[in-house]
Amino acid sequence: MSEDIYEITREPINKLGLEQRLLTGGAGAIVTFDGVVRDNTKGRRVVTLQYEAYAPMAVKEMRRVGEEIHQRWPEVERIGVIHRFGELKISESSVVIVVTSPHRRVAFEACHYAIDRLKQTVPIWKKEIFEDGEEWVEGQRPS
Amino acid sequence: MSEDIYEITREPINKLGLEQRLLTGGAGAIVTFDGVVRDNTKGRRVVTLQYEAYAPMAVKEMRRVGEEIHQRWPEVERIGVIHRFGELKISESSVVIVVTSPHRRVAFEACHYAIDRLKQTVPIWKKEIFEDGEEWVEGQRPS
Amino acid sequence: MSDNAVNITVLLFGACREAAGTGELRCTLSSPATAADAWSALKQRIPALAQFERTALVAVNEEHAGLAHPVQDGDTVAIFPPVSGG
Amino acid sequence: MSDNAVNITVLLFGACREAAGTGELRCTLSSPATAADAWSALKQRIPALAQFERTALVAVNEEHAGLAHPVQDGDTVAIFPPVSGG
Repeated sequence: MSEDIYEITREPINKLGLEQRLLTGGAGAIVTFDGVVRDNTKGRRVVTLQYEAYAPMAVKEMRRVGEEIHQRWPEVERIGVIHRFGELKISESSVVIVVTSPHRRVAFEACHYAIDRLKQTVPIWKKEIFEDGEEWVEGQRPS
Repeated sequence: MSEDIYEITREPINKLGLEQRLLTGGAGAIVTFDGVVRDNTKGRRVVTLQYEAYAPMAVKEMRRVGEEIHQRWPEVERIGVIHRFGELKISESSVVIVVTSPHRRVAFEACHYAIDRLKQTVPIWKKEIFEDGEEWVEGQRPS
Repeated sequence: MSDNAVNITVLLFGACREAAGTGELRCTLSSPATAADAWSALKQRIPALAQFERTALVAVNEEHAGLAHPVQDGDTVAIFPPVSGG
Repeated sequence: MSDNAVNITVLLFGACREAAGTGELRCTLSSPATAADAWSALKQRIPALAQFERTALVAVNEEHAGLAHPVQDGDTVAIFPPVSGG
């Protein structure tokens, strides 16, 4: 699966470019998850989000999630994951995940699985900057 | 839900533009389904796909699917559906569906539901042009 | 045009359009008329459409409809195979 | 440097980095050493990290690891809160 893409970047994510890099003639469905900065958390106004990454390990873990997906859904054609770090404004994309496959169901399932797993295993942390303070978002300790 | 988008077009679909038109500060997840022309059907080489639409009714039915979604998943922020018609080449997009919501699970479920329903109720037909012949794709008669 | 004449526009799509060699025609039925009557008149005029009798769907004025759906003067009746978009 | 010295690089991320006031430091343990030994040494040096003892995760050479995981000379040990990317 050497044509899959796993990247960490400080720059804005080129979503359309990622999709185009992954597109093959055998693909009939492209499902894309785009995580964007929401303007509030439980009603509290968010100003920016700061993302910090353990970059080399994050790329390894993203690749591992991709390997799990290819094993579990052999029909999947390509997977692309780009996670951004640094300071992000409202509506900017923090992570984009693209999955292509011949048919749609597998692409939906695999893409949803990818973001769920990424949030469990990929070493990236975010801090919410509110108008009146800041707070690290608490992740779940794996059980 | 007057900010939702439902369109039928002969032109290539502007996917990124659609997403941008739908993006609001309350969105934290954008899930996009992009149906593209596959280079084969059960191994038989496809040259192009011809899409025919009953355009005014198709837009009505797309809007109806959107209404069902807002009822079923009230958390959904925006829905956008653009279906193309005319002659499409391999890897061109025939339909793009975008769903935004504060959190990801609802966006995945609603987007998947949208394409499943669209394929049941929206009056659009496609014909596969093979190297050695052509064939209308048979839809399922609703039960 | 008699009092009980129901003039309708018939639209055909997909394989139905192709078999008929046209996508649009006018048709006159007697009142009261249903979608089934429109189908009957159409088959008489275009025998090639008979092959779709068991599978085709009907819409009256851009809404999915059953064969018993009433059809009134000025209505648009569309006849087409099960949809296959996406 | 004695024969049984285990020199490691410690990386800290997120709230751990912030509490420690640094993201990277060197540490020397005695062989044989585990991730738990790295944690002990670290807490002694930076008491502010003790608050993370029950929640923090450990990676050795960019792989998630348990506290019993052996640590060897030249290894990189990362300590961080549960991940919260996405």
